[in-house]
Amino acid sequence: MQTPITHDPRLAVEIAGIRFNNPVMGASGTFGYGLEFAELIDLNRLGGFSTKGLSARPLAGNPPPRIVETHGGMLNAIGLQNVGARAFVEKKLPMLRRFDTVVVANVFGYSDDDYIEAIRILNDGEGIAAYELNISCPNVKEGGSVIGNSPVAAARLTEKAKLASSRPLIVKLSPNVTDVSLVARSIAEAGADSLSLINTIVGTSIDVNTRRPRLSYGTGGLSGPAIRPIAVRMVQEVAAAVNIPLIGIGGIASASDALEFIIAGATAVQIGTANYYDPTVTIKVIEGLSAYCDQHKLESISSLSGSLTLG
Amino acid sequence: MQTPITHDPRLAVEIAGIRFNNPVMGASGTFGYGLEFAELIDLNRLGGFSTKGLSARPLAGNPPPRIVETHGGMLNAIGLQNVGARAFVEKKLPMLRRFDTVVVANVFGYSDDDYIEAIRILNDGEGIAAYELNISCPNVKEGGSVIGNSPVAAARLTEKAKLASSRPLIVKLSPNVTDVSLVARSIAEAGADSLSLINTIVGTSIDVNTRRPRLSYGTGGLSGPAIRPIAVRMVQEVAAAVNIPLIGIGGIASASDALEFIIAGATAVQIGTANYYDPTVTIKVIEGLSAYCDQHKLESISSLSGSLTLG
Amino acid sequence: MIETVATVQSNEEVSPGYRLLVLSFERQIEARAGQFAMLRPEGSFEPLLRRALAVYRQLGSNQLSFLYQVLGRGTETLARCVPSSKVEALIPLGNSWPVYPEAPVDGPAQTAGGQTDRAIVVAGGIGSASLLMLCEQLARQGVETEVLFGARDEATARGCGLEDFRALGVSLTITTDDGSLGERGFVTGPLERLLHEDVFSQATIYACGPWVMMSRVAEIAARSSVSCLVSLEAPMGCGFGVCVGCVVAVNTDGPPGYDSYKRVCIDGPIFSARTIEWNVNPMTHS
Amino acid sequence: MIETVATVQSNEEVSPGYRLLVLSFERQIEARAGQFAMLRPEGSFEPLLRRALAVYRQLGSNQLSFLYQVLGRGTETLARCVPSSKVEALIPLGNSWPVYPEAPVDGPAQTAGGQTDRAIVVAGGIGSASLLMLCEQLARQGVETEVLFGARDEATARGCGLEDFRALGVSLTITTDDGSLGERGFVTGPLERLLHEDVFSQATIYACGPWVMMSRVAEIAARSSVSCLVSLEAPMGCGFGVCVGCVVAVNTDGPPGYDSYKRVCIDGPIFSARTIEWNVNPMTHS
Ligand SMILES: Cc1cc2nc3c(=O)[nH]c(=O)nc-3n(C[C@H](O)[C@H](O)[C@H](O)COP(=O)(O)OP(=O)(O)OC[C@H]3O[C@@H](n4cnc5c(N)ncnc54)[C@H](O)[C@@H]3O)c2cc1C
Ligand SMILES: Cc1cc2nc3c(=O)[nH]c(=O)nc-3n(C[C@H](O)[C@H](O)[C@H](O)COP(=O)(O)OP(=O)(O)OC[C@H]3O[C@@H](n4cnc5c(N)ncnc54)[C@H](O)[C@@H]3O)c2cc1C
Ligand SMILES: Cc1cc2nc3c(=O)[nH]c(=O)nc-3n(C[C@H](O)[C@H](O)[C@H](O)COP(=O)(O)O)c2cc1C
Ligand SMILES: Cc1cc2nc3c(=O)[nH]c(=O)nc-3n(C[C@H](O)[C@H](O)[C@H](O)COP(=O)(O)O)c2cc1C
Ligand code: FES
Ligand code: FES
Repeated sequence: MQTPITHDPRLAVEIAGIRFNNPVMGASGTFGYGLEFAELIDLNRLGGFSTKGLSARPLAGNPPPRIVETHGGMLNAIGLQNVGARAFVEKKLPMLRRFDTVVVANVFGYSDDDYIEAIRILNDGEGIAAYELNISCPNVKEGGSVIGNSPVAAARLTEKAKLASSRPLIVKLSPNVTDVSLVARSIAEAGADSLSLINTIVGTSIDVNTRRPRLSYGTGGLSGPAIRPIAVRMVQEVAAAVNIPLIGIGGIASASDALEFIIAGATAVQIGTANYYDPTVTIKVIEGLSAYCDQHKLESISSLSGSLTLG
Repeated sequence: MQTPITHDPRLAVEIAGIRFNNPVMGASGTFGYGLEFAELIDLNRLGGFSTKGLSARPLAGNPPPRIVETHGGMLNAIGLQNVGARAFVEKKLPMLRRFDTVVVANVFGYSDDDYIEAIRILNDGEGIAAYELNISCPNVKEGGSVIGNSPVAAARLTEKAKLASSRPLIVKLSPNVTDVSLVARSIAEAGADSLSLINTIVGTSIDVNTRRPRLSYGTGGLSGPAIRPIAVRMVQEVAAAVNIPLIGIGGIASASDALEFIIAGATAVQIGTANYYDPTVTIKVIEGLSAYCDQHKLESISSLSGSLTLG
Repeated sequence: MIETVATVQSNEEVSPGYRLLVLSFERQIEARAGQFAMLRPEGSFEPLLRRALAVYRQLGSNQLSFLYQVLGRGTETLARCVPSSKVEALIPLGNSWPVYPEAPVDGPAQTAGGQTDRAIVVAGGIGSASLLMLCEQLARQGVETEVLFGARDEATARGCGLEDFRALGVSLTITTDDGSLGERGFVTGPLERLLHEDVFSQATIYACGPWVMMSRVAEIAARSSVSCLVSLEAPMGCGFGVCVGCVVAVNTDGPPGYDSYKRVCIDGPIFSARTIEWNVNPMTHS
Repeated sequence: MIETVATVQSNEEVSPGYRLLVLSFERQIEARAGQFAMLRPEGSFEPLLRRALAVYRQLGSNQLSFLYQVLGRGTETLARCVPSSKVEALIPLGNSWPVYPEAPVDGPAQTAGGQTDRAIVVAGGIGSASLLMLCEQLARQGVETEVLFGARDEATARGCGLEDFRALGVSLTITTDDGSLGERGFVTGPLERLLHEDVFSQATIYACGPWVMMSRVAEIAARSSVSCLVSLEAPMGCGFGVCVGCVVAVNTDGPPGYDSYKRVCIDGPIFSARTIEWNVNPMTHS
């Protein structure tokens, strides 16, 4: 093991009994299986990360083009290409156990049973702290309607997942709804231990010369700093509707951005798209949070959580 | 009158019997009452514009700060400060009549009756081509729920407005809904002549040093290029759900951006935030559309409307 | 007001965090003291909105300079503009400092028949950027002028153009918060001393600086019933009156209505201090 | 792979729309022929994502050059970088051209016992940018090399580094679409002529250029059962394997599964032409 590094005790946070050295995590789909970043940052310094979405069986994902840049963000339609839950447990997890960082397995499926099957496989994996349920997926057994867009479907899946899971359950909210706090409340009542929000916002980009969408799938998920104001507002709304801990996600690229989410009500944050163009951003944000604590004479970052003063 | 300018006939479009010299308009709240731009562009070259939102009585608007910049956009909580329908008809309209551009009066209220009262006042105004109903407003008589977020409330208001109005009625959709095509369909069935979309997306920005929102109102409306991929996707969805003409709005800053909306299904477009930082953008986009017609040997821009090829 | 593209002549650092941007225009720009421009490097994609900078000085007919503090993303991108690069400018904007005996902006509290013959120019930090041309004009019109120049410390004072104000040869009192230059404390100290001297009873105060400083100056002016003009700062979306975002609350006798708020960009930036509703939380970044 | 900040030495236009960026690094960078970097001007807020540029040439241990076409917003911002400004670089990335007798990337179709002793380098437009170091290496290892250099017209050819390829002193055939330089037509013409000569039966083709060109070259190579390597282009979100956006379809025997797609950034950019699924609509901007 490398020489043990010292963590700033003021940054420690806890979610559903899981202790994080700091509130900064890598977001699912932007941190691979963690190992890809080992060359760039000291994974032991990271609060934690959420794996690429894992399904019961490995998936090929969508045909390219899968990504296109927009102003302040990007659209993606990766189609959840992943090694599958089994290969993650057998090939990736052993190497990840060497690091002192919280590993959250992001799980998805195209029907309730898919999710449960994947969770069962992951239950065998040693070193997974929690599951993060990506419910922004279409349910092919119910006409492809997005589970996360309906409070009923989301609550039903949460209940089943909670039963099947041997670990705390984080449910990741879709932002593509009229009232995110409605969906949040029904999921919290169904037994979720924590909520992470937001996932990407559905968008499209058209090549005006070929008159075709730039993504082969047609639409994609919008992410990056462009969506941050929407994500912060949704964290604020959900914080007022539930009292389980929240993980804020959406366009974070600096310590100040992360603090907006914490002040709005989040306990921890996930950084996604910014990892692509600023591969050490997670470490910079951790250092920025320590500097903020110095500047504001703050004993613990969690005292800031939900400290937004209105009016 | 200035020397008559020649319009590119290929750009002429028609909505609800109203003939536009070209599909490029200024969006409500970003073009004032039109006259403010007379020093910067030749208003006769503009397809048209939608006025600042007009209410039955003049309004003070929200206390400052009212705007804050975000990555690729801005948040605003102006609070609809406006001279009121009466003053617009008596003081602004006479001067606007000198220009050969389509004047659309944007109307809003805080209850159905408010809207109707404003429309009645505007009916006296000569030179208004149509009304654009901003239904992204809270209905104070129904607990402040946003009219545009509910298909029922939106349809009810549309019906009353259609009855009260002596002119074609454009209803402007709120993007803050799970399924925008649902609201669109109910409004179209209630008699709207055209739909314009999208209005701003609710967001917030927090000053992490004062732990207060940067806008005095707390949340604001997000606009600018950052939201364009969401707006284009919504135009595409609504185009598939209704067959009344659409006006595409949301982060347009170039001819290519405008073409994305037209290809997705819009007949005309409105440019908003870009007018602030590129005051002659409307004219550049009109010229860009002509260049596109040259490049693609296109007879008329309207043949492009909804020409998106999928798969 | 025109929309044009200017060429960067120079963009030198005056002191750490403060720079002087010199732009040359294709044609003559008639900018009066106190007016401003909305600037944005050509071809810059972000930040999106233009930034408001006062015209600091007219250097020949087609050249103007802008003194600015590098604060956030917009001034950062301006700071990276190199000579011969281009800057988009919407210029000149807003009203200008009314210098007597020309017509007053909305009539200062002049005593009957008394003509203002003295000027007290109060500069707080980078607020100095909109006051240099005023001082030049006051000197040209032979108005007896006292300049009170406040800054955080010596380096900031230099960054805010102290040398240019010194070169005017008018009476200059400097204050710094930490006393590293001139008097320790704020400009309000020397201002109150001046207003005790009768000779200043007809003076006009011209103030530009942080909101808190200007509200204190307005209070002092009202107490001594001396007319006072302020140049306000506000977040600006457009700079030419259409976004309605840059408003400031003004005292209106009637109930709150359309005219309870005035736009700093077109109704200002210069206002008579009496008309401003000062006891609101400061809306600017300072 | 390291994340570092480089300093711009020069950023000259080679011909309209084409520039040569020379960056100096604080320490030695071991970049092999065909590898690339993800670049972004320091402090640039937009566009957000870095841009992939091949290492064109090693100029001394701490200096590398990049030859690029100014196409969209990212290369536009790179084009505006002035000497002494900084550029963030993630470098070196991807695999490199396998040059025999070193180990092959995944084994070209070598005939039994036969060693490839000849190389045909096929450059299409700015694809030349990832082939210069290869030609230098082939020359150093005494491999008999033919360069086929295709471009739209004479000016584009210059912009794509024709002079540097000429300076290598290897056999060079130039084609331009409009015949303004060398042969009129595409590089595939001279390629087919070469492959008729027996001496090239054991050759290896190294191709980089627009997707359509590479797919034609792959077809020709397969017909003549000559081994062929291609360096592919794809929209890149990260450049180091985590966004899973830069994929290309590869031929797998089994049903479509996890490995039907390979990431150009870490599994490539150089692939054996046989493994690529060519009949898909081109996903790159060209
Ligand atoms: C009429 C007028 C004339 C002026 N003249 C001058 C002049 O001559 N010289 C001069 O120096 N200034 C002048 N100003 C002030 C100048 O316009 C502002 O300082 C400038 O607009 C600030 O822009 P910026 O890009 O530097 O900072 P911004 O990026 O706009 O931010 C300003 C401050 O707020 C913070 N901030 C803003 N938005 C956010 C956000 N979303 N998230 C986090 N932090 C944020 C930044 O960190 C920074 O501290 C003038 C203003 C007006 C209205
Ligand atoms: C491994 C590798 C190595 C490479 N090496 C080189 C090299 O050495 N030299 C070189 O010149 N290139 C090289 N390329 C290609 C280079 O990376 C691309 O040309 C570059 O990324 C394009 O970026 P850009 O900012 O110029 O254009 P972008 O802004 O990315 O756009 C590219 C094109 O697509 C259009 N476009 C893209 N997105 C949109 C949108 N949302 N709306 C409208 N239009 C859009 C643009 O108009 C433009 O025509 C390499 C690529 C790879 C993968
Ligand atoms: C390329 C890409 C792939 C993603 N894959 C997943 C995924 O597999 N599961 C998931 O829950 N979220 C996924 N996300 C969403 C991110 O985790 C995050 O919620 C979203 O991008 C917003 O955060 P950001 O703006 O910081 O990126 C993905 C995002 C991107 C850009
Ligand atoms: C400062 C500001 C004020 C606005 N006022 C109104 C309004 O009064 N009525 C309305 O329907 N839309 C209003 N809008 C919304 C715009 O018309 C437009 O729908 C939205 O900004 C998205 O377009 P854009 O990204 O091009 O700005 C306003 C937008 C801004 C930025
Ligand atoms: S800055 Fe837009 S109205 Fe004043
Ligand atoms: S560019 Fe992100 S995985 Fe290849």
